[in-house]
Amino acid sequence: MDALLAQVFTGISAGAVLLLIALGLTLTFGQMGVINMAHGEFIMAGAYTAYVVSTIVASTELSLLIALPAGFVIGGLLGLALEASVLRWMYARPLDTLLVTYGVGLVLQQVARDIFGAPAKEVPAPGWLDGSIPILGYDFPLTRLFIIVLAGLCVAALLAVLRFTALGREIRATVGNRDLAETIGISTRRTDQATFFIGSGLAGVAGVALTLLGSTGPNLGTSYIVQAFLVVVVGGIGHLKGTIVAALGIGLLQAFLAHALTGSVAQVIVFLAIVAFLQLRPQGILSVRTRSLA
Amino acid sequence: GGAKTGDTATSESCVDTSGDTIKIGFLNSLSGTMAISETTVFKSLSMAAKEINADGGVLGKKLEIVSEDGQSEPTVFAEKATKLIQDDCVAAVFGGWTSSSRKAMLPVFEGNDALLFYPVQYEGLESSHNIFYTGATTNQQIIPALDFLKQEKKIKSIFLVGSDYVFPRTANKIIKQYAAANGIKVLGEEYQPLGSTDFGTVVDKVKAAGADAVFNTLNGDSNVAFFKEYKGKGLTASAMPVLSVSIAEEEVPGVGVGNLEGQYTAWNYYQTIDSPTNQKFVTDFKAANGAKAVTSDPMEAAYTSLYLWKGMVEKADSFDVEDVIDASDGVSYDAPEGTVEVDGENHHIAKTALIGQVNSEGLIDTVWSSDKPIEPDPYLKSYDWWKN
Amino acid sequence: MLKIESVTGGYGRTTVLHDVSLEVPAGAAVALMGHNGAGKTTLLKAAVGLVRAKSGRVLLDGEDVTALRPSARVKRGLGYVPQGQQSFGDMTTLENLQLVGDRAGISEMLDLFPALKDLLGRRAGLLSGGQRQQLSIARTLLTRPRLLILDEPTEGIQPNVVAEIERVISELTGRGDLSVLLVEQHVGFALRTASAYYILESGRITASGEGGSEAREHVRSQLAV
Amino acid sequence: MTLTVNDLRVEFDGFVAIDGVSLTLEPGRLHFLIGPNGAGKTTLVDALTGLAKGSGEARYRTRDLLALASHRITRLGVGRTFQTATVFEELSVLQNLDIAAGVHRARWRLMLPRRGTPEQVAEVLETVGLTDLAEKPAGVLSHGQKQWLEIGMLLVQDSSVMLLDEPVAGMSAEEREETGELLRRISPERTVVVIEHDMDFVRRFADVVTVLHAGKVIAEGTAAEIREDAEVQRVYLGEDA
Amino acid sequence: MKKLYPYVGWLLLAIGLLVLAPAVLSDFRLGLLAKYCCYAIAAVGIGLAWGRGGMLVLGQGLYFGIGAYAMAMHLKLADAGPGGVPDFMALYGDAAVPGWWEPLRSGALAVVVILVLPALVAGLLGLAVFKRRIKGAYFAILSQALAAAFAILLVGQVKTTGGANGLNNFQGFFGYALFDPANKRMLYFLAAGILLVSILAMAWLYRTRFGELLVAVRDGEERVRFLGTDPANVKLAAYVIAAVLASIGGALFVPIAGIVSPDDVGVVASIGLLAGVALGGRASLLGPAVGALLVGYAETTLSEAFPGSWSYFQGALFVLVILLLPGGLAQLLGLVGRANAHRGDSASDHSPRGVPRGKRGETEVSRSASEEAAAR
Ligand SMILES: Nc1ncnc2c1ncn2[C@@H]1O[C@H](COP(=O)(O)OP(=O)(O)OP(=O)(O)O)[C@@H](O)[C@H]1O
Ligand SMILES: Nc1ncnc2c1ncn2[C@@H]1O[C@H](COP(=O)(O)OP(=O)(O)OP(=O)(O)O)[C@@H](O)[C@H]1O
Ligand SMILES: [Mg+2]
Ligand SMILES: [Mg+2]
Repeated sequence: MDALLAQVFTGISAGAVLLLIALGLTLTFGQMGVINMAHGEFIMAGAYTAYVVSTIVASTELSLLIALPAGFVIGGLLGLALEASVLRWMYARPLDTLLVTYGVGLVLQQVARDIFGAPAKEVPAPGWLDGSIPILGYDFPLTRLFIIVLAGLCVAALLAVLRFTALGREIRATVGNRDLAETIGISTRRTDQATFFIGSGLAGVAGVALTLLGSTGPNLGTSYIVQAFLVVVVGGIGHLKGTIVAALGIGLLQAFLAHALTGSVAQVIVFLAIVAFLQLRPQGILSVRTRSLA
Repeated sequence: GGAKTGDTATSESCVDTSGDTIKIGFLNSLSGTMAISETTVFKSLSMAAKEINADGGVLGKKLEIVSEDGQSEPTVFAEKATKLIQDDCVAAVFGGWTSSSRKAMLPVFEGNDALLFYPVQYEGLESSHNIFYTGATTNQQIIPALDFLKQEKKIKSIFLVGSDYVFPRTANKIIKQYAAANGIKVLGEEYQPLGSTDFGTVVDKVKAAGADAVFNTLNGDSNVAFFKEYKGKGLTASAMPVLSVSIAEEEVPGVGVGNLEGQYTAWNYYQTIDSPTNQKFVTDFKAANGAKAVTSDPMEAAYTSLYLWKGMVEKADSFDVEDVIDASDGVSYDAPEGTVEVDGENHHIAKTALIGQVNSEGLIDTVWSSDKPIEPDPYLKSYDWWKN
Repeated sequence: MLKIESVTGGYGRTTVLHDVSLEVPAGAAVALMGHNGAGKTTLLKAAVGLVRAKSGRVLLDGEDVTALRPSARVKRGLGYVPQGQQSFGDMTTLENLQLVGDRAGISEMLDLFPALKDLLGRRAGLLSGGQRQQLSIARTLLTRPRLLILDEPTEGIQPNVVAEIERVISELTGRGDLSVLLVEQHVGFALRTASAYYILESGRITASGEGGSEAREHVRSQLAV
Repeated sequence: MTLTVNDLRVEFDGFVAIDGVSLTLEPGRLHFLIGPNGAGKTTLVDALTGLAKGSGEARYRTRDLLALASHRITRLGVGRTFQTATVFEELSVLQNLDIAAGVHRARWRLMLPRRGTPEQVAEVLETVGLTDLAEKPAGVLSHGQKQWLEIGMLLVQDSSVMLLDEPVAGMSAEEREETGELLRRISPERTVVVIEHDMDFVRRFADVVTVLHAGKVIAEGTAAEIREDAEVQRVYLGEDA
Repeated sequence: MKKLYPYVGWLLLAIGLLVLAPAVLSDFRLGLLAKYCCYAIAAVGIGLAWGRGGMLVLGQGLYFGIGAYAMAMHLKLADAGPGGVPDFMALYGDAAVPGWWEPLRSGALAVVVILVLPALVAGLLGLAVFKRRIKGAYFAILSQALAAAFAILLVGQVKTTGGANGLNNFQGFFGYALFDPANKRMLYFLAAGILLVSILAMAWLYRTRFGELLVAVRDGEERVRFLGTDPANVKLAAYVIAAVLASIGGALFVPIAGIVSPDDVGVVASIGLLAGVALGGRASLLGPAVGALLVGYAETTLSEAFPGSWSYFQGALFVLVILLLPGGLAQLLGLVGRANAHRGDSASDHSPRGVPRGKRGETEVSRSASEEAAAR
């Protein structure tokens, strides 16, 4: 029983992590169609931000709370820079962005290596996240609990922005048909920048959160990027709710399999399961029909 | 139509010994996942080279370093090794870290009859004519560690956690046979993909199993995730100690002193060793790489390897690979870890096993040591419980 | 209101417009006619800013907007209904309207295009051609433009709605608070709504004149092949 | 060959776009399909060409089109054009037509290169007046030119059933005239169905007119009859028509 | 003249590879060039699937790996001799050859596997994916995931695939000793020859109606249905060909590089294969091959010149080429218009959401179209 419970909890927290890393992609990839391989490096940047903050701010208790917004800004600015310098020229050919951003990712990794050195850095977790609390007789690490909550907040915030500001609509309009959007008075440039700032900012936040679980090194991003995209794809590109479901689903699946089999076999099966899943729902969990050809 | 299989290799070495310098190659991963560890090895190698050049070089020839990046990929290691040997004509190559990098280079060095010095503890069961292993083999690290757990910790059960590649699997194969022979129960054996950072399930299992100790052969980043999860789930060094064989001084900060304090490691060298040679080694290294820099076993082994090669060459009074190999037996060096001696048979070196415990500054204190240097026994011939 | 001064332009290396000049006086409706491929759409795009003018100027209310992005021009009171029933296919009809209009404006438009009322919740991509065209016009009118640029607005729209659109445009222009530049194959519609017309042949203005019935013949003769 | 549609229904999650339409489309006459925006005209064509799922039956040459995949339907000889012209933007006009002509080639011929311009393609180029644009990528065509190309692609396919969705939209009066004449010329040995809103055009060329409204057939007959139909005037033509 | 253009290029390439290179390069360098040729063969396939077919094949490492491992397993068994057990299995495994290895003892069968297995896998996968109309980003991410899964799987099977170590230490290649430089040269000519042949094959394919149809599918997949062709089959054919070429490249890679490891088949490796194609010009005939050769060369020389920091250059390469030269070097030479370059996206339904093509950045797309027209 409690073995099962353990798997459910681990699954959920794993799902929360996936959600956190994929959330930004639902904007930049899901909404704008940019296959941003540097997303992983934005996450890494967030993690390093947390590290830098922890070295500046004396109190470990506070540094995390300061790091979160800081990470958002850093990630956002990186995204903004990327958009303004490269991506803005490439909206007509979304698939190409994959290679460009992959290149950017490589550079960012090396930059991190040169600035912070190859060895991983440690970001001390605040005292109030030490230990665990028992839930139904299973002690749940506070760090993981924190991440679940954080993921929840980010989703809520994002939903709020998309729903209650014009931005949400303008993003979709801009992506849907740039020229048309321009001709009804939407400044597509600003929309693109805003979208990318938020999307990349969320990556930064994810990075900060990840320091609670893993190491902070130049390769931090690469280990997450593939999964992150899978989550978005399974969720149905451009559908936030789908992404949430997908993240949790994959998290749980992973947890249960990992319990039964070795980690690597579990991962393989998860991948294959996803491929199989897309057979059933080629457009992801939430799919939309269009009448248009092509 | 070239040679058919079965004919024997006949490759001409192109090493140039005419000048007043002699080329040697350093081959470490300066990029990719393994850069984390291997850059430090590169630094200590460079330091050794500087020192040697400072007092006259080898056989009066200054060392000229050719450095290549292994990029953490076996295939690249093989390519670069070939380049160093065939294109740069180096007299010997120093480097490699992962088993895969070594396995990838092995045929290259044998095929070209060249020299490799490999500085990292590994899974044993190997001894190549063209490779010198200056890190520990299993009977100098794994087995002493088990002895320690059995004799000092009096453990009755153990849980095995490792990354999913050759070293952990071979190590655990040995551990399981040792355990069987010594009445220790193995309560679990878990492998995670290299670089995996998701240890929720694994730690749940560890906790559920409730073994007396955990034997950890995880590699690199995975350790960080593992220990954070371990602490998060309320497991402690006192209640359920973890003995790690791949966490050295430079990894400790990354994992976090807080997460590691009190946990055990098994090596043949620690920065805290207090001997004049080591103090010099440490101070020189800090001088060269900043006060924050730490020294660790693989770095020391690499540093030592360069001096051992120097010793062999001078004993042979030649840079020729075969001469050097012939002269290798018995060559010894007063290393930071203590005096080491080359075994001409299996090309490993005798080392003293040290069990350490992570202290509050993130350094590692020796808590137990084999009374004398242990003769290398890569194939565990001398252990009757071992059957491959 | 709109002044196009000897604009030359096109797409990439192909020049479509050759030294075209045209004026839409405030409160006037001007029709632009020509064969397929003559360059009508291109000219409109140049006026809107979707096609860059290689030379020449585009003036809105006397202000030179040649360098401005379309969105900037729209903010200065320009409204554009492109050819080909374009809309934001992934968004519902309502969302399409909300992009530019407030509640009041939207309900106003729905009275003008009642067909849209039952379609508010449906994704525009799923609308029928004519429905999409109506949506497109409604969306543009919502921006309350002072200059309305229409590219074959009646295409694919059922006759009685066409009549309705015609009525609205004449009314707005009549009130003098709207100027119109209209591309229309439907000569009758064009001349009834427009007070002046230009004829474009392979990128050049070949004729122009006042609207009205006698114009019809002139236009026909001009366009006849 | 006659195409008989029997009690066709098309439903999109809840919304009924085609609500029990029965039609007999015979060769040899120009059949027009008119009706208010959203009446279901395009959907009807979509259903007949496998683009929209429909229930009921559409018999053609002993086959039920509703059960076939789009490309099979085409190979059966039922071709269509699209309301918003869709052509292969980066292939030349010639290539566009040549590919359309592919229906008549054996599969293995795909492995051979195209030599020059197949004569039926050349003819069609003339017919639709795109000869001198033949080498241009279709993407650069103007709206009307694309419409022509669409028709051309249908012509080279030489389908025995042609469903044209507002083919003359965006064409000038003269061009409409030509298109009409063209349709007249090809209709005798074919079943030609044209969707159109331009009543002048309908009056000029329609042999039979079917009026669709809210997914139902509300009238059928000659253009003149239709014009007098009160219902049609109310929902479609408007009083002044 | 224009029609001949590519063939002139091919001739130059042939002379360079078969005459010049062997004359001027050291054994070691020639060995490297042979390795690049293997990548180039895979690249040629990618050119077809991605450049012409618009399928961004992010997971070609999978097929490269199938070929490579099949060959490696055969070489291992051949070294071990009849009934023998490969060295690493004796070491880590249960000293017994698993059943699914056995068929590869026979050289003939090994070759068959190398050619047929990827075709089967690609065929089944493609059938499933294309019939279900999975395209664009979905397809790209999916194929990438498969490559990732494949690599992880290999790493996990230490006993039967050597795990992270991969397979290496081969003595012979179909009876020829691999340490012998003469034989290595022979291998080089084999690789270069196959590369040149596969390019010729592409030249033919591009001129056939299939080649045109493929582009049509890319530009308007759904539209093609109404011209009487099921686009899925067209894409499938292209995808399978690409897979087989990748597999051949992988198979040759093994004796040449003397090793294959999961790193050579994973996500990074797969993207690496794309790099050359992008550089050379994905839609052009020679572009992918030449690009792959150049990238390989650049990678080696840069990493030798600046150990540790060559990833700066690799990154920069991706960014600059894709950004400034969507058509790759071929574009510089005016072999293809920018339009061709765009085609990569065109087919892929242009955006995850399937926005009608041409509308997103219409002027953008069509402009390029016109430029191509001008280029003709
Ligand atoms: N994106 C483009 N790139 C290159 N040339 C183009 C492009 N769009 C149109 N053209 C060319 O410019 C000329 C004029 O096109 P335009 O669309 O302005 O014609 P039009 O007058 O609007 O025709 P229609 O009445 O059919 O809409 C045509 O010959 C067309 O081939
Ligand atoms: N996939 C779909 N999902 C939901 N509703 C749809 C879908 N396709 C069409 N509709 C609706 O079905 C009705 C019929 O559409 P259709 O395109 O057939 O009309 P039409 O007669 O062609 O109109 P028009 O003359 O404007 O082209 C419209 O109300 C349209 O919104
Ligand atoms: Mg036009
Ligand atoms: Mg319609």
